[in-house]
Amino acid sequence: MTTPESARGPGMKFFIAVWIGLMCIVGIEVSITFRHLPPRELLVCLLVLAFLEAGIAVWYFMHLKYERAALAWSLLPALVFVVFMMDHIWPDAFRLLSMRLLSN
Amino acid sequence: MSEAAHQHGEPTGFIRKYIFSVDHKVIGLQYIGLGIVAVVIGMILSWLMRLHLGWSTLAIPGLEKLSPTGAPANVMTPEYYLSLMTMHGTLMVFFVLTNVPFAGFGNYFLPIQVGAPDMAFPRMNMMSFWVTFTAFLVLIAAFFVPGGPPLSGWTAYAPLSAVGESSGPGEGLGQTLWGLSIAIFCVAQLLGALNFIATTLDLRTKGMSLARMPFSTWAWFITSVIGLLAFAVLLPACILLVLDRVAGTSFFVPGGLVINDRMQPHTGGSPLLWQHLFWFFGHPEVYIAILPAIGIVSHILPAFLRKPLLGPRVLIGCLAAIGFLSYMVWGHHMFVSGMNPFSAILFSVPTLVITIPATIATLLWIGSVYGARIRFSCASLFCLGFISVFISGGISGFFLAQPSIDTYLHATYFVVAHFHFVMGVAAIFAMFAGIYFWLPKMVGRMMNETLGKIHFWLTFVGVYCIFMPMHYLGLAGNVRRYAAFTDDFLAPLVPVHQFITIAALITGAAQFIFLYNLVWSRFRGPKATENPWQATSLEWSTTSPPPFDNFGGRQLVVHQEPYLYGVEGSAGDYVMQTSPETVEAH
Amino acid sequence: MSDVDITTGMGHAGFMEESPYGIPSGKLAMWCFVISDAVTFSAVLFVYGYLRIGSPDWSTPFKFSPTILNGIVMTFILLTSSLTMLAAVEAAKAGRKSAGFGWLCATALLGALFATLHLFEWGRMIDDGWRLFQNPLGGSVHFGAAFFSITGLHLLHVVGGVCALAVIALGYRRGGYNSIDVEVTGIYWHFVDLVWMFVFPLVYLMNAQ
Amino acid sequence: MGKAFGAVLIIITVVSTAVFFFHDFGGMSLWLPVDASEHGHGVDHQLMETMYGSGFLFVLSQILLGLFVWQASDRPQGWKYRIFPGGAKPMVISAILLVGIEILTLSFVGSKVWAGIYFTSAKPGALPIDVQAGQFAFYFRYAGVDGKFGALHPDKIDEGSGNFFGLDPRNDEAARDDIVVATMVIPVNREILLTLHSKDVIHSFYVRELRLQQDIVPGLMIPLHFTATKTGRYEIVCTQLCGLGHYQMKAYLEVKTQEEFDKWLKDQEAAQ
Repeated sequence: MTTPESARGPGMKFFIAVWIGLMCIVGIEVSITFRHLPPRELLVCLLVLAFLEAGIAVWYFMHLKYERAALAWSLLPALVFVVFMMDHIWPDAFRLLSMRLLSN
Repeated sequence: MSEAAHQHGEPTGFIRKYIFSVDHKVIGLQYIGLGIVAVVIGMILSWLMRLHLGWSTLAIPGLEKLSPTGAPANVMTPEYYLSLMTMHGTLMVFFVLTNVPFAGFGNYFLPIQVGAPDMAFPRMNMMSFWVTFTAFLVLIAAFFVPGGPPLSGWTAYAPLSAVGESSGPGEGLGQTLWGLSIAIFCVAQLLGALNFIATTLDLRTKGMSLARMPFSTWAWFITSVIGLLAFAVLLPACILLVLDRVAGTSFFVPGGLVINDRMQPHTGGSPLLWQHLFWFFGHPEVYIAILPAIGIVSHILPAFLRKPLLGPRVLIGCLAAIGFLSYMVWGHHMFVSGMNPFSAILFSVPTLVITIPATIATLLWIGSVYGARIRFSCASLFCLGFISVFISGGISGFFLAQPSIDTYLHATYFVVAHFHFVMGVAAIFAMFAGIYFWLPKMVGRMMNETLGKIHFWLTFVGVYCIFMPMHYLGLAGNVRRYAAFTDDFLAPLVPVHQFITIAALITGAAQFIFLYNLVWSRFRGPKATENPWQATSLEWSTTSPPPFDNFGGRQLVVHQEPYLYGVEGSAGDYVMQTSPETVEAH
Repeated sequence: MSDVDITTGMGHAGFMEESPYGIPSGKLAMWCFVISDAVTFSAVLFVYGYLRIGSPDWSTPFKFSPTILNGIVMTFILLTSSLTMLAAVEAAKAGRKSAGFGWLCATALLGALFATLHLFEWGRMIDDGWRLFQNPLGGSVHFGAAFFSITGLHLLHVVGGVCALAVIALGYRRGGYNSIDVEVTGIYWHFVDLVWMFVFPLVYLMNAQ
Repeated sequence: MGKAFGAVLIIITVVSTAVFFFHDFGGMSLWLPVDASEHGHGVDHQLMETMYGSGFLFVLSQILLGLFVWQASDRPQGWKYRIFPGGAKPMVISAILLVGIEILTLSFVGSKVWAGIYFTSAKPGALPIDVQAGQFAFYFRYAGVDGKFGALHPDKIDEGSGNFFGLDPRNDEAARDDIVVATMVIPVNREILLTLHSKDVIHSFYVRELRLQQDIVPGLMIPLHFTATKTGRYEIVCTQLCGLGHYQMKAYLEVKTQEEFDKWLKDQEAAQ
């Protein structure tokens, strides 16, 4: 029993290229870590790279690219939306800094 | 990985057939049965609580046997009151409101309504139930451990729930069991949600396009999507809570706490973090309870109005909108929690916006009742009752959605009235409607209508007597979760509580009429025909009860919209979904 | 009817409505699980972020050698295991059974190697005095809690994945599982890899000295 | 059956609404107590607006439902059903318009009221009072003559010797003259700035007459400011589940005139 639609992958050569690309991103991540940026800038850089990496993994490794577009359009917005809503906890995290009981 | 539905034949042994069954119908009944056990326990707990609230020194015979420490000389202690309250909330929210309308009816009827022989993953389905059952046992075990059940409420706010026994009896092993039970429950719900989604999308029979799915199927589908994302947050939250309790971490516990004159070892955590995680799940959970109820009522109502509902697409859109918005509003539980006050506005606006789809749905129901010739039966009465209590409960949401009013009404009986009406009673009414409507299909016997109508009237008037006065108490500032009302301003309100208690006792007793009716009808009720209500959806195109593979080897083909009532059909004033005849528009 | 695998969404066009995504149910369920699990991991990472923002005395103890270096090796192993998984899926699709089995075993072995290295890492940290509730450097105790719970949750997924891979590999060779099952397992395995792509920068690199 | 349902529903609606109107029953008031704070009228106003708006919707929808069910009960066999005039469209439009306008106004006005209480900070002359909540009592601290609060040391908290806040008067000069009392006494018409903290679990500070509620979260110092406008004695109760004694956890708030307050404060300082 074969699935014709997901059968048309690009072949291993392409995946090896993607794999090399991902390793390069990991290399970049490590190298900027040791350039001792301020934590906030480092976090932004790392997050951008991590999302890039994850995007590549979802798109090619997990074959989302080779499925119908409807699948990606159903799954990814749901995840993005939920993670976006979770961001509403940050204002309270930052308040901790100024409102902590002094004795802690 | 992929499990073939129905490669396996019909099992013959008792255990494979009724206990570890992979048949979605048996599993659905198991969920409903578990829900009935939980609801009976939960209701008895609420009786005990109500008695204590009305007469706080009352001796309740036999209570000492249940808990010698919780009720010495049969008089409930304040801490035991809180324990019962916690267990009442947890049982009702998780094991009744989530289990019955969603997992119970959903399991039984979702595959049938889309014309499938079983769920997409029958073995995983069986696992979901037994994991749920395990969660139930773990929770009930809390009654029998030293210290008794936890007393921190179904919301288990840290640090009360996280620091262990020193903060109160029941906060020992009982609270740990609570955390474990809920974590296990999350796993079961996640598995169940996967199954529902795959079944709805993949196993629809020929002609059952998404647009032709009944409201109930839509509601179960949308609910499973909500559950998939919401329980995924509660699961790690409960695990972290248990870690705080048993492994010494401090996720939710700040430093410098002195409890019972003892310095706590924790440092640096945040109690608000637990509330955020809990309510991130908790608010969608409210819709996990109520959306299937809305779906069930919308499914049953047309069969008794003998006309289709107004704007079916709009109604489904409302369900989806409510599901979507449910993730944007969890902070309205936390207006006065010490959350950043700017966030309050951010959460308040979408909360108020939810009233728009909810109002549209309500108006659609009311508008559908207009101009109908209603067939009054227990099922339709409970549907109409549902609309009424849904309005009553929804209206108070206007108040609680606004932080400026919530600052007065938060944690009062106004809130208790609100969520009991809109989530508890409304969903319970839908369950009753579902049982009166579907029991003929599930067991092949009709229920007794006279007993059912007595049950309806007592329940309908009863819930208003119980919960309407709570609004007034809330406006008077009556604080919830109090074991007794000793404050100067609360003492004069006790007569109202006594009235509520009496109403609760009577209403609760009326439920035994229902249980009797259920058991009696199961064995002695008149035999049900294939389609006793002259309804149109696929579950009425098979025998009552349906055979193992639902349709006896037939592969149904769907030709019609789901609710063709009040038309000229070959069978009468309705056209079945499977009927190939052409129907003229009304 | 009864001998057709109706969950694959194929081979019964005459009986069923087509799935909107045109994929087998198992794959759809796996995708849904992945999304749900991603939310779980996000929640834990958000907890980590929340506590870290709220703790001015956060420790950043990781040196390039050995911890970060070890992390790089682990990342390399996990990424490579994704590649072997892809090879297994390609082989299974082409019907090359023994090759598929071999690649699956390779993936499982790499996963096991990753878990072993990770446990060594844990052992080293525990030797240094790190606990769920204890920070040997005197900074915020949340470091240990966050580190062990996040990596622990991930490790649990890796171990579960290795077990699943082993079961699938054996079943595939015997014929109990088909190429779709291999592909579905692949989605899970790549997801475990994907989570690591966040864990490595956020938990390791952000805590480098 | 339909007539019965309609009638019962309408009776329920009328009775429920009537109780809101006639909320005084022989000394038992089922309504908000007198408002004794500066911001309270905003809250009350908002509540009344909501009461009228949503009360209208409540009565309208319940009575319509009851009416339609009543009508539906004695229709002849073979009745051809009628569709609501206009179908679903008027429903959707009226819901969006009616509810939309209501929630728009409510959230605009309500946000202002909320912002007035919680977005602002206390004016410089406000009287600072420190509140420590614990299982199951509130304690209040005034800065004393020096106008400074002593530092808090949780490890020094000792209920037995009356050190509820964990002060260290031996080493901490600012702590020596701090006044710690179990009843909160404040002057009328002067802004009060509370700093709320808890020594164990979450509690909540709730005074009905002040229209104020704020959780007291352990580990946080939460500011809360208000001005009382009526003298009197009010109850402060805990509204966040805090353990077995939750229902008993309370304190009194005494709002006095400025002169009475000054005298009270002097007496307290002398007793220190």
